[in-house]
Amino acid sequence: MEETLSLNTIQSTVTATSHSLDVVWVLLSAALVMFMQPGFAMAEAGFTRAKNTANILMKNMLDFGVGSISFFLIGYALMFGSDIGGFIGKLPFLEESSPEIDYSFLMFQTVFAATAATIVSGAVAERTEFKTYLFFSIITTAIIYPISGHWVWGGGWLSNLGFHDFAGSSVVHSVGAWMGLVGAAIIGPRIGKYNGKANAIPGHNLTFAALGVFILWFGWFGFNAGSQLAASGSDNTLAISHIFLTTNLSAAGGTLAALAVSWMRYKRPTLSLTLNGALAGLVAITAGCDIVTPQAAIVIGILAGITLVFSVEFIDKVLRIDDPVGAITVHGVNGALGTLLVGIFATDGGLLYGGGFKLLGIQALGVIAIAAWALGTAYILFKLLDKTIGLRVPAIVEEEGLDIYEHGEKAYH
Amino acid sequence: MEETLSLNTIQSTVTATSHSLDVVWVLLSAALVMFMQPGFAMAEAGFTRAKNTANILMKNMLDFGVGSISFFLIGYALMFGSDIGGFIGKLPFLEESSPEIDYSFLMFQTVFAATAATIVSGAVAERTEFKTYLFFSIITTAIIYPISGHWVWGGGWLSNLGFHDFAGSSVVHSVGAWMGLVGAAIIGPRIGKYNGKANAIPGHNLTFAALGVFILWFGWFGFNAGSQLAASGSDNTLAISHIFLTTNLSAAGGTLAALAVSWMRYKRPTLSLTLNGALAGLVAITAGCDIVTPQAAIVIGILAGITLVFSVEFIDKVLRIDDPVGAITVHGVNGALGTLLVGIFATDGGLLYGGGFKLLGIQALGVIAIAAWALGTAYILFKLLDKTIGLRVPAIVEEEGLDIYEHGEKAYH
Amino acid sequence: MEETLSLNTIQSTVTATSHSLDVVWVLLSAALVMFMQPGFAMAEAGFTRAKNTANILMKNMLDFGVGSISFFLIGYALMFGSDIGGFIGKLPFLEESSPEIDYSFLMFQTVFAATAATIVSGAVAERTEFKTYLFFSIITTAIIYPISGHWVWGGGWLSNLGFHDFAGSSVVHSVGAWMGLVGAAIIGPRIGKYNGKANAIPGHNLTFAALGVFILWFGWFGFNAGSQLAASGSDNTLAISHIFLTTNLSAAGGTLAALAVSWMRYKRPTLSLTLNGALAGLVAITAGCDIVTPQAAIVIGILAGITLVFSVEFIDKVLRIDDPVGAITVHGVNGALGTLLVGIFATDGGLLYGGGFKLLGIQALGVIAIAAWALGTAYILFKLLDKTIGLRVPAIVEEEGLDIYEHGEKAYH
Amino acid sequence: MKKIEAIIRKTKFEDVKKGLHEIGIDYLTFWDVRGVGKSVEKRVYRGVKYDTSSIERTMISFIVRDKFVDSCIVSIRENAFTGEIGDGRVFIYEVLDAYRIRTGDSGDRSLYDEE
Amino acid sequence: MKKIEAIIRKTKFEDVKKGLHEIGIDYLTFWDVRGVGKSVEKRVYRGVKYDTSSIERTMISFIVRDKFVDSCIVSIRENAFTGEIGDGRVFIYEVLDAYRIRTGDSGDRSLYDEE
Amino acid sequence: MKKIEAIIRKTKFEDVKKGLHEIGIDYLTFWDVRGVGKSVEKRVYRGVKYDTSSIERTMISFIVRDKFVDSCIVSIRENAFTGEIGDGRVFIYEVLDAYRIRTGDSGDRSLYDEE
Ligand SMILES: Nc1ncnc2c1ncn2[C@@H]1O[C@H](COP(=O)(O)OP(=O)(O)O)[C@@H](O)[C@H]1O
Ligand SMILES: Nc1ncnc2c1ncn2[C@@H]1O[C@H](COP(=O)(O)OP(=O)(O)O)[C@@H](O)[C@H]1O
Ligand SMILES: Nc1ncnc2c1ncn2[C@@H]1O[C@H](COP(=O)(O)OP(=O)(O)O)[C@@H](O)[C@H]1O
Repeated sequence: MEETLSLNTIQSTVTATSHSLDVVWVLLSAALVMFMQPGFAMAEAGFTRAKNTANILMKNMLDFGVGSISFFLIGYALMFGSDIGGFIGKLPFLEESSPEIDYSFLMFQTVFAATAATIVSGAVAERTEFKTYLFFSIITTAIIYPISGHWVWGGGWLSNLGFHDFAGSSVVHSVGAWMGLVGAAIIGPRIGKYNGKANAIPGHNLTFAALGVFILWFGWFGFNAGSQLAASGSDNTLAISHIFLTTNLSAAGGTLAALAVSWMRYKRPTLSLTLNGALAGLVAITAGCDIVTPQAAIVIGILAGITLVFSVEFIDKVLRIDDPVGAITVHGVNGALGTLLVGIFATDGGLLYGGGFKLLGIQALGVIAIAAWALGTAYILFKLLDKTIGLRVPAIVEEEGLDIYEHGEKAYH
Repeated sequence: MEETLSLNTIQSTVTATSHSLDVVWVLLSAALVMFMQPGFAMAEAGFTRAKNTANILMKNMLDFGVGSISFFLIGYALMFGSDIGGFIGKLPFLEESSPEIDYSFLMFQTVFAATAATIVSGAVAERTEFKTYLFFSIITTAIIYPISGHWVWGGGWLSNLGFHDFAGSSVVHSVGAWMGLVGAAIIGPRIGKYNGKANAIPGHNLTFAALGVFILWFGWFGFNAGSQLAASGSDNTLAISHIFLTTNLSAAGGTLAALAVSWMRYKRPTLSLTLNGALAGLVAITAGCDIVTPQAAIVIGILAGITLVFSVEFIDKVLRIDDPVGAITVHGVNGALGTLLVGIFATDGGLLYGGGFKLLGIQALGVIAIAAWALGTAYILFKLLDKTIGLRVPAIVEEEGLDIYEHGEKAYH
Repeated sequence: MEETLSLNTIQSTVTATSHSLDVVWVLLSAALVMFMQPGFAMAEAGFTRAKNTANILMKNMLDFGVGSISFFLIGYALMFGSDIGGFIGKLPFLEESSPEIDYSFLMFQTVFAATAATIVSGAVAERTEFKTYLFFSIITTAIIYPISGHWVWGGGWLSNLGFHDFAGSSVVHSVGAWMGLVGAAIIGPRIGKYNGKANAIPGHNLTFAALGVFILWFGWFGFNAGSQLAASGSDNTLAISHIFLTTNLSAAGGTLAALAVSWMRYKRPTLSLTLNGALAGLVAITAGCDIVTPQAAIVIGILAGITLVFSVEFIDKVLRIDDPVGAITVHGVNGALGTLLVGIFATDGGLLYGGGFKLLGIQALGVIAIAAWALGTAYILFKLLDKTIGLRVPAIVEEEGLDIYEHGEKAYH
Repeated sequence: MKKIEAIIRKTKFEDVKKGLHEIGIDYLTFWDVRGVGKSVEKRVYRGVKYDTSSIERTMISFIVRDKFVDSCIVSIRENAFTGEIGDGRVFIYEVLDAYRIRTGDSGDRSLYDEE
Repeated sequence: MKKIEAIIRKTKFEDVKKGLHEIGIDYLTFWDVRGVGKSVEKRVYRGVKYDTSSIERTMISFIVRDKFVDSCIVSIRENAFTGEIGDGRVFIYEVLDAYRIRTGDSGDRSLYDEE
Repeated sequence: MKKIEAIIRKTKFEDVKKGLHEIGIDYLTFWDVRGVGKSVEKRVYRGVKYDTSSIERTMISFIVRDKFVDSCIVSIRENAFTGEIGDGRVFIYEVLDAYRIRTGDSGDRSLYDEE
């Protein structure tokens, strides 16, 4: 009798402990992903001009502040509430019984939502009206991001098809980047960026930019490995170790490839593109970090690094869309690339592993669907904001700096 | 027989593992809190002038260096040694048998002590004699902080009354800030701060300041959730998840409130106050992060953010105490506010939850007792230092910069 | 029957959970150590001149990018493959059966290898050809570091003797520093460093330098405590708590000692040496952090801090080797010192604990063997690179800045 | 030889440089300055209002042969002009002598390159 | 028209500006410079002593009508004075001509606003 | 009294300073400027080529008694010389008057110390 009892007790302690370990893992990962915010802030501040530094810092700060609250109040339910037609989650007051929420999961998802929003701030930097941006940030974290997120992670239609985007190459990064693309296109280039030819507008502090990229690399371990959402038990343990390794190798591959390509193409090894190369590798591996081999991770990173250099040039010189920090390429193009490459390199279902074209097709469908959603909603939203509160600061403000005119405060004295 | 044996083995393994998880949690939290030191360093350096940067970095470095050793040698025992009359802990050589010390707990408490000391450096920045500050820092971490800490966390009189300050809104933050208040008042304002009216002396690098605030926000997850001191078992797991969420929501609330109020009041959204707003929310939630709902956390953050703006103005323009980084408001006023709000929002015993005024009264008593202790001891200490080694640098040193005269080294070349 | 079954299940769950905790510990530690990369990058950038900032950031970025891949492909096997004659590990294609690799361990070791390489970049900063440095970095992480690493951690001859270098004072830090010593000596001093007397060439941004040191201190908790490679079970739990404490106390001791000595010697408390003092304490405790008492850790830190000041002067003024960031002293001299002090302070086998001179002798042997290996291979490698692609940039490049000429990009605008 | 000193908006620098280049001025030196004038910025730092009556400007300084002076002034005035307060000033000074360090040329000869 | 150039302590700038404002000088341009002079700083960087014989100063430069020159010199000397080594200098130069970019005014007329 | 203004390579500053010191020039003021000239840097930023025809230079400015002018020019030309494009220029101007703020000395007297 006593023995059985204690067996039950032990059993439940064991289960509790292993659950606790999972939660600890998710929470610490959430903290790491939260720390990506200063990573973005430093990278974006470093890649833009000193006269707009307070503005870009402010946007990054507010993305997280606003996102934390709006995702808590609305976004989370839209993303993870009980599924309505594969398209959207139910808001709590529509649910029959108020659902139990796992706060650690909520925290983890909150920092993801903020990441998606933050990506946009880079693409539209140095010319966007601050209060307009605030509205934009609220809508993104409360509605746009959660809905496409629901499709993949909330039990929506894409997940049912078998679409694989483990930690969000598309769900998080591409969504942010495609919105940034629309934003940058509608707002137009910075004054002086294109007069006849494309001009370089160098960032003001590459030390901050490099710090930002290193911080992002660090935080990405939480982003990807945290997405396993568990750590206890040998399956999970193997998975998170695997993810750490693939994440790191792809980032390294992206770094080296961007270095090499930019070196050959522009005669000199440039820091700014090498930094972006690391991020390209990280974004690209995010979708398949759990399901590709370490060797494949290196290849994915290299492909991302190569793509990066050409995509940055293409968007700048051919499309003439002014993206001061390269966000569209890094998060959008490389996010899509990484999502597609899952269809090729996935050890389970990938083209190279005899899975045929099925997974690849589904991945392509997902990439397109998510892009269409992000581009479409962002187009409506930005056009609306343009007609109402206005998107762009006056020329004089842009020329003399957003910091002084919009915020009445300079970053440097 | 064999079975029972193995049952015992399993039992003890289980217990050991779950204890290990607790220790891992405490240690990683300690590392996060330690990382708040560069957060403070960057924030304080960014909010002050370039000519005093080496000095403020030095102080932050030394706070941690000095604090680690003096808290290890003396402070820890005064805080957690066996209780003497509810007022103070016993030093080891007074104990009958030398006590077993849990090093992970000691580490965690060490970084807390250093935090308290560091807060002061911001309030007295840009004019204080370096060697005097060193003495001050030793006394604080060895004696002043541990004693009031004993009252609440070491089994002293306040804890016996039921005073609730979970992670130290008052025990850590207010103590530091009230000492800073006394210091700033006794040392007097920086040259040029008040001539007829209050003048603005803008910080030299808001990118560093923003980085600092982001780092603090990140570290705060360790500060608050680590204070649970355990992670295994479903109670602890729920608690730490809950704390992550309330901590984050309050910070977000503080950010938005400070933004909104400063925007309305000064016509423009200012970065410096928004940054402080995030910290205000974090400080305020620290006392009750375990015991208030997420919704209440947002409210607490908002109240803290609103208070912040007015308190900064009040201290600057009415009291005319020159606090270069806003430490007194952020840590002192908001720490007290947060401690009091526990009496209102605590789901267990709070006014709004039918607990009546009892808890609120105890919280108020605690706030007052701790403030009295910090103000009193700091007054004696600063006056003493003033009469002996001297508190303030000569005018020429202050004007040309503490870096060159006190340290013979400039931060920027 | 059923009971026994469930007992087995429980048993295996328990084992799995405690193993999972170990892996979580190793992975999070690996992330912390990875985060030391920006620590090095910021410290090195801050201690050098603005015109070479992009170059030094690039090197730090590439050290990690290159190191991650070359250690994965070659280095890891040389270090941890089955032992050949106590000297080197077997490459995978030589092994009979392809070995199972624990990815978490591989990740942890990867970030260690990158650390060793990064140390060199500081010593040869501001004058080294970038592409040469890349070659160097590959060879270091693929071959040089893994071989001596094998001797101590891979089951090689030094480990068989009982040489104790817990987390790599010698294996990681000294190896990097001795290679840096050879590099700095062969490449020669920066233009203007020695003309008759030794001249000071102050770093351009001590805020970045201080941030870097704080980050390193933070990451070091992962470096040292992660080297336990396990966290579950009371032995491991005690060990990692112990390591946290000794690591922190030694860093604090180093900080204070460097402050005190530099204050007395140069009349003013200098930030740059105090920052180095913290690192000195950290490097020195790395070898013995698991096996010395907290009190001894303070002493080790103090000895390291004192040594630091004199060693920096000696290398600069007597040896006239130009080491812009003090890497040779911090990592080399203090690494050796820390390794030796294990022979004195180790509670198990140390001179002070009645262990006699045996351990001390073995430690000395290890220090010498590793130094000889690093100095020798680095000499050959640098000489070879010198004769082939060339080590040093032309004078005009050095004078006007490596950023513009080598990378075509400035860090600041 | 005359020295022409122009204090202009930072944002107008590229235009002014290009304008001068078109009329044959290939050499000039410039740096950041701060100007006190009528163009005033109101700011708030941590709740304290302060007007920085000083704003960022670029100082351009170059020495030209006498015959170029008038066209330079016209060119600068055209290219630095916005019509808003704060456009800046141009000042002209006498130069006694000039030397080119690399070639050793002096006087007017030091101001232009061999054709 | 004369150009007045003053090299002063950074910390005295606000006083000097205010002083000049009181006697009617509303426009001036200034920037950070470094001065080599008798005031010398001894410093130690990583164990190496070095004296930077150069210290930070502010350069003020402005052009005034001739009748203001004397009062300006007096005002600057009063407000920049500490009596310690390193107070700095004031230099006066001739100005040939001046133009106001926004209005097109030239000569003395460019130096003051309509009353 | 003459004003000597030299625009030189940043890396040559210490040599020039030492050279001037040897011939008795103890006071000078200098600051960072950017030069537009023939020495051009080609750079690529994120795939976009751009030539910054502007490079960093140091501006040295000091006032000396007439008798020193020639030796100063010689000294600067020797010490700032590399022979590569971009060595810079020296310009000479008239100075009407000079004042030493600390002592109240004026004219030539303000330029040297009591022996
Ligand atoms: N007399 C002067 N001496 C020196 N600098 C001047 C003088 N007048 C104007 N400036 C410079 O020109 C800048 C622009 O002048 P401002 O009065 O603001 O505009 P505007 O010339 O359009 O009236 C000032 O900020 C100042 O730097
Ligand atoms: N002849 C000069 N030419 C240019 N600048 C000078 C000259 N004399 C002094 N200065 C500047 O004035 C500053 C103050 O001079 P200094 O000799 O230190 O003090 P004081 O004028 O009180 O003797 C110097 O640092 C230098 O910048
Ligand atoms: N006429 C001028 N007016 C003002 N600055 C000049 C003038 N000519 C040259 N400079 C400055 O001198 C620097 C060096 O001149 P540059 O033509 O590059 O080399 P060099 O004098 O060897 O031909 C230029 O970058 C510019 O700052």
